[in-house]
Amino acid sequence: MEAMIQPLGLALDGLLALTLLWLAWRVLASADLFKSIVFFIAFGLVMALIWVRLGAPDVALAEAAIGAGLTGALFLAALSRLRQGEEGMANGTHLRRANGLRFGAQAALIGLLIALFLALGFALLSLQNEAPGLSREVADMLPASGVSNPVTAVLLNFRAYDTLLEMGVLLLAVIAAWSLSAAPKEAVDAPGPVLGGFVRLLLPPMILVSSYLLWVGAYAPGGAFQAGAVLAAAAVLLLLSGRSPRASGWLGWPLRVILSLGLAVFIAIGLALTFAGRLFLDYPPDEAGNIILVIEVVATVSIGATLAALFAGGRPQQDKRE
Amino acid sequence: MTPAILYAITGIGLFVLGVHALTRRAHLLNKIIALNIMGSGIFLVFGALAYRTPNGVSDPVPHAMVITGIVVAISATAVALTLMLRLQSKTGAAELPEQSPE
Amino acid sequence: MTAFYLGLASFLLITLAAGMWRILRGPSQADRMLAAQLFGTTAVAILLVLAQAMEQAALRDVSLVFALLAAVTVVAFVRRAWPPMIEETGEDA
Amino acid sequence: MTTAETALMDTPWIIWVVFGPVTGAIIAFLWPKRASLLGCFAALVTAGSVLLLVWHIAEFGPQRYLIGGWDAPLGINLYIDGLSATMLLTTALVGAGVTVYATAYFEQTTETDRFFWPLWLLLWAAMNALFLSADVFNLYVTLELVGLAAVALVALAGSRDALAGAMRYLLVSLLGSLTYLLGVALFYGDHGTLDIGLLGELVTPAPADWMATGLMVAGLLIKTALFPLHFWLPPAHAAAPAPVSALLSALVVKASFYLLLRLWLEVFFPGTTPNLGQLIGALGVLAILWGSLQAFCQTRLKLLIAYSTVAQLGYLFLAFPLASTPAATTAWNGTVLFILSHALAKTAMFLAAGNVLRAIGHDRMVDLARGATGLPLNWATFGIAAISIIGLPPSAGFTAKWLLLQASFASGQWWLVIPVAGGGLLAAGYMFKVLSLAFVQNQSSTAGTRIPKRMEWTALGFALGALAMGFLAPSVLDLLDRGAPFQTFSPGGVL
Amino acid sequence: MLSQIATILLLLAGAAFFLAGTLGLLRFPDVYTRLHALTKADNVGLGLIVLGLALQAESWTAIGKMTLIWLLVLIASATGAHLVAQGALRKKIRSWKP
Repeated sequence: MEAMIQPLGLALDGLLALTLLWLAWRVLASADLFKSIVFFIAFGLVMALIWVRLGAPDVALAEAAIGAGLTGALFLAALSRLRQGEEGMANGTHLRRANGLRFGAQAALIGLLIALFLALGFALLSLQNEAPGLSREVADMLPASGVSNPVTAVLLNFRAYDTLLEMGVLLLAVIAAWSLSAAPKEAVDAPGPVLGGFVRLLLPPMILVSSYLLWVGAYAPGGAFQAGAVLAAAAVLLLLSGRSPRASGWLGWPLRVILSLGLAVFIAIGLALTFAGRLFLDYPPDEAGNIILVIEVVATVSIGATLAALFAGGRPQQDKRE
Repeated sequence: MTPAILYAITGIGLFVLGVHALTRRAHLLNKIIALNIMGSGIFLVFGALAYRTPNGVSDPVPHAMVITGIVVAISATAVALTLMLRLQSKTGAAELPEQSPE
Repeated sequence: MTAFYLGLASFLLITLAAGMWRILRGPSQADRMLAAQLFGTTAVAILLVLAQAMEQAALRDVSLVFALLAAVTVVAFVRRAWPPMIEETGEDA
Repeated sequence: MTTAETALMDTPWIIWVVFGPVTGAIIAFLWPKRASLLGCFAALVTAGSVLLLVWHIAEFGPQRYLIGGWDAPLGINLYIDGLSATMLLTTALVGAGVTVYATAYFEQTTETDRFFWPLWLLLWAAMNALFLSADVFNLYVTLELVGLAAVALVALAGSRDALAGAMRYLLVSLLGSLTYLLGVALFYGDHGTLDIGLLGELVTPAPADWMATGLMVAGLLIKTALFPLHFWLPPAHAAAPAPVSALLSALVVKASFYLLLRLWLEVFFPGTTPNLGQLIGALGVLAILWGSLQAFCQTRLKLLIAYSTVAQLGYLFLAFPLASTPAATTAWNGTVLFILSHALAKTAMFLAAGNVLRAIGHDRMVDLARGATGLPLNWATFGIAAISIIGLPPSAGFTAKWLLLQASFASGQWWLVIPVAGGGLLAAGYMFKVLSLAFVQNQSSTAGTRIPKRMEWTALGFALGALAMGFLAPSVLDLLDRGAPFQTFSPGGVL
Repeated sequence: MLSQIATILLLLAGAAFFLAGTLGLLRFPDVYTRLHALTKADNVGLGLIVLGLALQAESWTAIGKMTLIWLLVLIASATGAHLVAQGALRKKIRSWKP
């Protein structure tokens, strides 16, 4: 029975890889946008399963929360606004299936891409079959990092500068989205009893799961990004159910504070360490765990708010009053 | 054909499919989805190459990079979607207008 | 035992792939929305089985997130893909 | 030394240079009503810390900063040498001037104009982070930051062309970044490190490194808009608001070129054969010809200047064929000096075009004359900036082209003389076309609307700066060879 | 050994229900019946799988977590089915007539 594991595992991997490629082809080739989005959500799901098979539960969590969940909801919201835009326009230009490349150019492009694929494949095959990468260095330095989950250690201690800049990307995305358009008023009717009840029932466990993922991130797969994404999913559920958050006063400057809080606290901690004579983001070893926890808590709230604001699609109406 | 190589080849397959769709499809939503698929392909290459560690516990650094990449990808996608909708409200079509021939 | 789990996971994946065929052919948009249901339950099942097969308890957290996110996707489908005022009738609804 | 001096000495300016503008952006985002005031203050702080950092580098040589205290393969290093210092200086110079111009340009702020300040400060921080970082994945994140901020700034103009240009720019920018990222994946898969210095030592002419080099070069060429891949640049740069056009042409495009140069010098070099350099050089020559021709037959002023950028970008790539010759250092010095001179001159031109647009409401060159007499200072600025673009002495453009000519003669590749000199002639062609249209016709000119004096004076300041840079060239070159960025070429290096 | 046999049997039963659900999804003539098949079969299937795995689970918390997951999926599926069916009715999708 045990000898069967290796081939069966490979069979499962082969099946996953084939399903992924088939899904990608279906997403990119289908004419109907709605079908593309549904296949894209399936693509995100199979991608999460592959991350599980590649021994990356952290990434599977992130892909499940962000890739399959939020990105799907984001695309669906965009599609519905796209359709409203087209309804508003009498002469809905027909969807050009492909820009008019002559047959010759089309064949040349496909030939070029196949050559690129073969070259990349050859380059990949030329790599050694066994490469430790940086796993040994991470394992050696893990005790000094303040957390025992290696991925969280890399994200928030060894390469904390990357995560800091990435929080900057999130804030930049919100500012860009707000500079581009105001949040469209969703013509959606009141949620029915079932949906209203469902949302009320599901919000507490979602917030609970989010804080659980945040807490568990220190020693097992989880962390700020996954927790933030689940928090954002809760906010998206609220937005979808049509009930704008009762405390709509929140949508003025308090929302802006929450959005930029994660980045601001991260920078403040880094700079405070430089004033204390240490290098930027160089946590003293014994308090590293606590500092990382503080950063993660603030980051989770900030990421949740940011992803929800990106789903809303523009600056809130309350913004005009200032 | 170890799982690492299998998934790495799948990754570059996704990348090439994405590039093809990005250049061939006219609708902006398809182009944005194509970019997402290209990104997933590259992250898959990262993850697959990280699975080649001798002791079976895959290398955490590419995992951290992929998580960072996923968050950057959703940020870029959100901005692209907002820009697409704004362009549609201005020009009536969610497609890039014909550029004046050079 | 692990081999049995992997076999079961592969079988569930095949049912998932078969279900996706319905998305492709599904005449009405509602059929395509069934996909979110399909993904929710099957993916959770696969992940729970893999958690046991690969002895990684963390995979249960992944399936927990999946269970929650499938809910969001379903609501997103219904509330966004079907704007109430568009009266589509017949097969192409 | 007094406590002030010690404080001055050991505060990590390298960190303030990146997180000064980020903090400014956050505060400007939180307090939109006072955004322009906060923007100016943040610009002051950032320019100040850049000057202090560059002074520190000039005094004590290159500096390596370990973020989080973790050294190379695991942690991320910041490294600053002459090349990064010069790019930081250029960004600070252009950035400070454009900030002053923007306070006047965005005077009557509509609701979305207030977003200029957080976006611009984040763009500045991202470029500073890009010039300092020595980690290839970190450079990917900075490239994304620069790309997204630039796209949002272009879309601020809100017109149909601006939105279409911004959308095309976003798609191309993401394609470039993802191609670059795939190169990073291959390099990491092969060598297990992300640090530029360590990678430089490990790179061998193996197939994986070849593909990684090709992908990264292709990705960065897309983002630098080299000739065949330049289609996205003119619409985006022309349709953007004036200060944004200046920032894009002067700085953003140069940021990805800097990254290509840094990787070419320290990572790619041993692994690539000279003919990749020849190919890039040939594309540079084509860029000069095609850009100049297109500029010549444009009917709108800002599009002409944008195509002039496409042409001048060609100059930056002429030094690549000389990379493996003993004259490489002179060629690279000429290239970086060209970046500085083009940045100043092109900013002056775009700001001048912005003034014309703001004064007479359009930039159709055919009837520019109507506004010409109303803006004498503006057209003087345009003329002075044209001197540096054409490359006439005493401008820095001339010194840069002179260095390139010297290098081409010394290395025996004399054919480079034709594009360098020819490019100047072609540039003269379209510049004089603009000036003639602006001055010669003498119909009755209706003076356009009044524009704030600040806008014209900052544009003139940049034009004079481009000339003055000609005289300051020796000190720039002296700063440039701190840490000998171009010395990595070993004369007998095996290729 | 006994628990292993029980687990295998339960998991096989669960798999059978999943198969039934998918067959129902593919074969049934209209949305409502497909919804019916999918929601019922898959949830029971998941329940059986959770039960089977619970026998092998290493700790009570794992069992508790799996049951919580099953309950959440139950709620989500039920709501989803209701919403889709309500939407389909509002869109006047005709149900199948023999």
